[in-house]
Amino acid sequence: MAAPNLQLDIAHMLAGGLVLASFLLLYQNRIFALLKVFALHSLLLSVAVAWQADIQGAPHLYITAGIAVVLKVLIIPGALYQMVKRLGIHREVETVVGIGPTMLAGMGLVALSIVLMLRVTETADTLAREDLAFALAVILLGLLTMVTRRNAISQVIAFMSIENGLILAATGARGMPLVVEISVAFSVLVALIVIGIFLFRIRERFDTVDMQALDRFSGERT
Amino acid sequence: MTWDVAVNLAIQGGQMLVVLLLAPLLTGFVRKVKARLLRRQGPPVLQPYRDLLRLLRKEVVLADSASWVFRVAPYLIFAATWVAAALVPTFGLGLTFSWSADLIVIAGLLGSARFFLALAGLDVGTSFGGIGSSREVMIASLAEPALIIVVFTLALIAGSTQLSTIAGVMESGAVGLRVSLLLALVALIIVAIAENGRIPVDNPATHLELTMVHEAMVLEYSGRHLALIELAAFLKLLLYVSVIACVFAPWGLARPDAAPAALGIGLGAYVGKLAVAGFLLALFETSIAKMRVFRVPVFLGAALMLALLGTLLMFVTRVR
Amino acid sequence: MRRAGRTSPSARSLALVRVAMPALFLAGVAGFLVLGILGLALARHAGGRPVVYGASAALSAILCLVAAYDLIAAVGPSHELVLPLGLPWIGAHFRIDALSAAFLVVVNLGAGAASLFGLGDGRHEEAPERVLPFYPLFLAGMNLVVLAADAFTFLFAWELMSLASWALVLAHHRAAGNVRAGYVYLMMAGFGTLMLVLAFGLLAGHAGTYEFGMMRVSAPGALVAGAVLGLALLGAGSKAGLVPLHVWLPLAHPAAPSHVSALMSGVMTKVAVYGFVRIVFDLLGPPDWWWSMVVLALGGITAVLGVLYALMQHDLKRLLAYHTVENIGIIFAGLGLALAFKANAMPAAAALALTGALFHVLNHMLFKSLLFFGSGAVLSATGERDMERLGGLIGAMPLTAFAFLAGSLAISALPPLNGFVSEWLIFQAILLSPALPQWGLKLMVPAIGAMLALSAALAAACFVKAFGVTFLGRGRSGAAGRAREADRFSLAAMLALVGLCVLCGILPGFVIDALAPVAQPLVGGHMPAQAGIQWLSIVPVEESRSSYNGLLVFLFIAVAAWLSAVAVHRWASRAVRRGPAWDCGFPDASPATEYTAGSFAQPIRRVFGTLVFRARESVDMPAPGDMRPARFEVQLRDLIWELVYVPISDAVGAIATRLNFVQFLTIQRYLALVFVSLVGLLVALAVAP
Amino acid sequence: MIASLLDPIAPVLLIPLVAAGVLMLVPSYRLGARINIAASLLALLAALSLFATGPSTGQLLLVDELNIVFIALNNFIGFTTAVFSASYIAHEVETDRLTPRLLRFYHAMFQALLCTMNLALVANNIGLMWVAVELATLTTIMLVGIYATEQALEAAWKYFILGSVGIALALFGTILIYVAARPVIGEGLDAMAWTVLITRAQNFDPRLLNLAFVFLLLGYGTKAGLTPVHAWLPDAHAEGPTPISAVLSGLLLNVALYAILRFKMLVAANQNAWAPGTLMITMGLSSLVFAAFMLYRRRDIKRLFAYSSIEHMGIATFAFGLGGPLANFGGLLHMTMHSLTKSAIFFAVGHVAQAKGTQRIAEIRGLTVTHPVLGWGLVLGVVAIAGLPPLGLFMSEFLIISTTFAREPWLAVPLVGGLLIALGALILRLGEIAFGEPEGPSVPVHASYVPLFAHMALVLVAGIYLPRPMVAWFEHVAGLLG
Repeated sequence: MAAPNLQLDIAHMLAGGLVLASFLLLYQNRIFALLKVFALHSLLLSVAVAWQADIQGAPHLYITAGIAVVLKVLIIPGALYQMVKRLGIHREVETVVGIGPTMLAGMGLVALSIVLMLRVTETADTLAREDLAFALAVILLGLLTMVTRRNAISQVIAFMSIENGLILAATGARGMPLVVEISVAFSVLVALIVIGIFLFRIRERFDTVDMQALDRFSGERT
Repeated sequence: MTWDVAVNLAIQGGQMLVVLLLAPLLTGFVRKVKARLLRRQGPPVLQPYRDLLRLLRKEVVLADSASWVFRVAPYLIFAATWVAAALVPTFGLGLTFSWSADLIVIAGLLGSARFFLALAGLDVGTSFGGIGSSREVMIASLAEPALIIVVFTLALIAGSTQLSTIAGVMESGAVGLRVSLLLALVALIIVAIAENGRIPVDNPATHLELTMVHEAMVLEYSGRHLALIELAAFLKLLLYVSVIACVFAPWGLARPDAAPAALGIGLGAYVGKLAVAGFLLALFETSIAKMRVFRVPVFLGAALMLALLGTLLMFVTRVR
Repeated sequence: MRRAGRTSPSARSLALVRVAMPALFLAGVAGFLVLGILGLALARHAGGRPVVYGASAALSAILCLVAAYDLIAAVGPSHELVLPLGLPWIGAHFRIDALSAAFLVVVNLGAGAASLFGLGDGRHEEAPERVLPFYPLFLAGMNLVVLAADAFTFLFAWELMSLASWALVLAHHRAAGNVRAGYVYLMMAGFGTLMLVLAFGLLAGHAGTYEFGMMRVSAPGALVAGAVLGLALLGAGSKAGLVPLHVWLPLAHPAAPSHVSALMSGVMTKVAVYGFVRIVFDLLGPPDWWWSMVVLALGGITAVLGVLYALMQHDLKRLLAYHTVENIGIIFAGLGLALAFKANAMPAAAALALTGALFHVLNHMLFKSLLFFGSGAVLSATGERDMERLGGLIGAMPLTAFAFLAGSLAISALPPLNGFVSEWLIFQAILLSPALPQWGLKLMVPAIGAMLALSAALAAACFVKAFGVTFLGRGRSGAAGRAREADRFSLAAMLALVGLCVLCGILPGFVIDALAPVAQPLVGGHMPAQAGIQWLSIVPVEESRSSYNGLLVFLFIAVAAWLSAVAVHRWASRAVRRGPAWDCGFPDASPATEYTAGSFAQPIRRVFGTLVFRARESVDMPAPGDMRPARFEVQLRDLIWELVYVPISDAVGAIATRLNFVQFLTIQRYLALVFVSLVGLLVALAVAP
Repeated sequence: MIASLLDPIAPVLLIPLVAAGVLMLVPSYRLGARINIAASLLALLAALSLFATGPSTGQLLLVDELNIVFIALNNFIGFTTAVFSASYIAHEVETDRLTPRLLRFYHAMFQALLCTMNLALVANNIGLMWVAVELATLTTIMLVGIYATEQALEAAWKYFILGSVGIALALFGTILIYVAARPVIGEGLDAMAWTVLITRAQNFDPRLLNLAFVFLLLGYGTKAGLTPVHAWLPDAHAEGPTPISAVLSGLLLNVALYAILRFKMLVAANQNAWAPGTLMITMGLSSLVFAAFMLYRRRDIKRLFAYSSIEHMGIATFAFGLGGPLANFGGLLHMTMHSLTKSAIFFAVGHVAQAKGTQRIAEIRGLTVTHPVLGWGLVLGVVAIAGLPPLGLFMSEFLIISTTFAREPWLAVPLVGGLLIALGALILRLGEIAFGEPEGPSVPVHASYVPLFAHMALVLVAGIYLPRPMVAWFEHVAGLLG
């Protein structure tokens, strides 16, 4: 057994924290809390990315971290917060499945992603493989959150937590060209625009952002 | 050479005349025997000839709605039946034109005649004609397969569908007694009864509307047309008797190159066979009641089954 | 017969012919395509009909003559013409051998007659713009199928033919039921094509050798060959109308314009037979004996069921369509026999059976086209296809009636017409079956013989009905009374076919000889040459066994009829008096008392219907004094439709309905779908070794 | 960057990009439509010029045998759709379904979409390709929602959520590929370049490749509309403007499938990885069979054909999954022919919906009577899409089916079954729509039939005769695909 590697341990801790935050997202059923947890999620991501920047000696990752902080910790949660307030959306988020089973499923997903990644990436270096395992866990948990939420805003938040997982994976993959970071940031940006347009339009049309109202109009119902 | 041809042609012509002349006699004989069996006096044996002659002299009353089919049909029916009858060996084998048609063709010719008869039944557009036609084709549709299977059995034994050849093989005695033959005989008799509209399938003597088949079809015919159709019916009966006789009782048939004496023997034997067959037919008809029309399929189905059974048993007995 | 071994000028010119032959026919096909475009351009123009039909008739006649020359002069297999079309690395192969030539004769003869009929009858067409463009296309497709020498070109042409005829079926799409007919038709066609694609896929193997030439030399294993046979039966059978794949025929054939019905029934089903023969006899290699059991059984069942269905119909064209099913059954029975003999190395017998089947192909084309023309003429004259509303047309349409009568006699297999000859040949082949070593076949073939005989007898019954009810008796409706004789082109087409029916019936030897080079390569033998036999008889195997002389039988009947007529008129009364029908003394019966198609079929329905159709009759007889009319109802059920197609359609419908919920899920559910499939795959990865 | 501007590939990207910018500023929708057509035509010419310049490989951009025909196809259909769009849009303005302001946005987005799709096709970098596909998705989301009806918004939202998730999965897969490549190739752009990846793929960690392929297949498969991740597709097709439906079915699905193909080649190049074929076969067949059944209960004509797109994407995916020269050839041909045919069908359907004022199948009857040209055009299109000759899809289906049956007979059963079921549904609806007694209101349409019949003519010609160079290309690529 090699000597404990503090750098790696911290990286793992941050990534693990991200997974934990994902669990919190999965668990939250009130929308403001959800927003706050998401901000925390993004903050953890930024720190993780910054830490990677440090240990990989890749300064451009600081930019990524910065973008994440500005956008995902401040602007997006803030904007959504305002929007929720203005639109007067129900504070309670209805979940489709009960919390208990959801958490159990989340545990299963984390286990699955760890098993997969550890089995799969034997040749890759430790950092990459464990980061990837956590990133996969975050993605799967995000998906699970999306599946279990009805509210459009909580879906968007869950989706952005998936993107956080992706960023984590991308940064873990050492030396991945900037292309990916830009694209991640860019996608977040565009997503925000889309959400803005959509949520307002949806709200305009339907007086709600509860997806059940929307589903009534899914194709060929009428 | 030419002499041979002339003789053969003469024999063929003789055959045509013989069947034409003997056919009414056979019917008259059957009628007479039937009457005697019923302890009636009965009409003279020659009565059918008189009937025919009288009919020929009478004028034809044509229904207004009758078309040319109605007028042409009797001649075609008569011609087809006559040709078929002329191709069946009666008193001698080796008819000049026997090779132009085998047993299947003979069945086909009878089918052609029936086709026109059934059409004639429909032509005037009366309900009775329709009854007769529809029943006739129903009966034929069952009788024909049975006949074909009988032919099949015979062809299996003789290796040919030519009646002359079959008769020759049968007469040679190489065949022996076979259960298949017995079954085929029974089937053929049933077919013959059905095809000729005899009791129990049809009653040639009745005009009771709901039971008649053949008579219903010819209801609208009169005069010379009726005469031809009647004659065709006589010929058909004779034909079936001849077929049965030449296949199952080929004794006395004159060989192709036989002396005139043999021909005479053959003719005598033939008349004898006709008499026996006529007697048996009359006996059978008097001892049985006519069945309902819709029992007929069962009767004919039995023929079909027997014929098939005969064929299958043929295979069994062939394996030594 | 061609003499080999010396390069005489004629041999050299023959070689030239062999090169030119495919190109010639392709030029013909191109001509049809041009006509199709012309038809599109002239669709609404008055000149469109004469141009398209006239040119089609001329072109078909030329092609027919060329094909006949190819066959009779025994030109032999042509050179393979390869065009850079179709599958790119293979190209489009075209080749004419004796089999193709024979079918080209059939196709173009039928096409010529149909074009001639269309030339006249087409003037009654209310939607020429839906017929003229597709008609030449249909002809082109049928020709191409026969010319094709690789799988892709074959199937391409096959579907082109289906598609063109589908469009023609939909020409009268506004009439009730025709859209459905088109649907069922195209579905069955699509099914058949897919089956053939599979069959060719098996024949081509891994490497994808789609040329017929390559398939011919490769010998598939027993299992594969069996599968190809099954697929060919499904594929070609669905086009030809083998039971239970026949369901589209009685729907689609009546829906099309009459001359197209004639083509579809008379010619297109033959192209399907060609496909079957090509695959099974030519490409597939030596057969197994059990194949013949399958083909025979299907053929026999098809023949009997086809005619039974026909008997129950009162729509004239539908009745004819069901008869096509019957005749296809007869043809397949013949082909099955040929397979049995071929599998047991009995080339003479196999040639006899195959020749019988192919002869029947020609015959059926002749008389079925003729009958459809007749029904078309009746339809044009009266606007009716329902026999229950017809009757007595023989007065107004004597020539049509005569032609229909001749066709009826021919299809009923009555001597001395052509239908009898081919069935007689098949019977002769059946009679050779005892020599087969397999017990299964020994026992089965006689039963098939019985079925064929049954179907022939029932066919006669059915055509007594069809002709009798339509043309004889008295008119059952006003429409029947207003009928006029068909125009001269239609009549010319019909009478020409009558002539051919008679010719093929009384001089069958020529046809048999012409078919000899067809049988030779397919079964390794051919029937004895008939040309030299005295009196133009035909002899299937040897003279002592059986022989038939249609000419003499025809002459005998003619002479006997003539003699009797002369004699009767000379020596007996000639007097004729017209009067009302006697009818056992019932006076003044109205036409309503006539026997109808339904009542005519009643005895046969009683015999077979309860079993085959689950027929139920119900009589509602009012009590005396009740003024209600009595009602008699017959219920027939189409068991094949109910047992095969309805369940399939129901199952598809049920699954579609069940699955349809997927269209209406919430976004969560859709996400869940994504999620579940992702997790499923990941789990699979995790547990995989 | 300067060098890449001079690159022959650049025009296909720059022309639409510039056009998008210009169109944003053009107020008149008529002028916009004309500029749209002109720009598409220019892009088409630029794409065709690539044939002249031949393959070229840059660090980011790439033209090789695989994508060159897709680029040409992309811009050709882009051009014809622009032509169709001009006549379609006019009617939409007349009926007040769209405002000129929205049309400005529409035209700009149209060009942006073409640009991003071109980018996805020419990208030599898996990351760049991903970005392009993502952008293409976003632009189409905008376009799908443009009518802003309840249904359109719902469809767009669904498209957005599902598309984003799909694209996220694809990104993860892309990262995994990079992770797999890095130990072999080293860090940097090379580890994301197709041209490099494919040559070194045999040394990658096979298990990582497996995992990556799962994500990529599901991710890009979402874009390609494969079951069970297809759900956005029918509604997005049905509720957006018809030109967009045509582009979606004709182009975007192809682009996504193209991406899958690229990755399939990569994974297949590694002998130790899972054969990617099994997964593709499974998804392809399930798409085919599922979509075939779904066709029966469709009430909306555009949704009907959207499901048919799923079906055909399934067939192509299946063919590529099966592999081998014949199947790959068939698959490529199928993709091409499907693009042409399906966009042609949407051209027809767009006018049909305008003529009848509805997209409900039940209210469209007897089209060949009321609108003969349109009706027969639709008949031709449906006949083609049903895989009947003499049209091009017959050839591809023939190849796929026959080679499947020769190699994997059991797979042919669902394949043929699915095709038959789909044929049944399509012909059933076609019979109702095109034939029979016409019903309901119908207005004459001033349609431009040129795009419709140009496509059908191409499909017809391809069904009969494939030009030598094209065949050589297909064969070459089919060989590459393994």
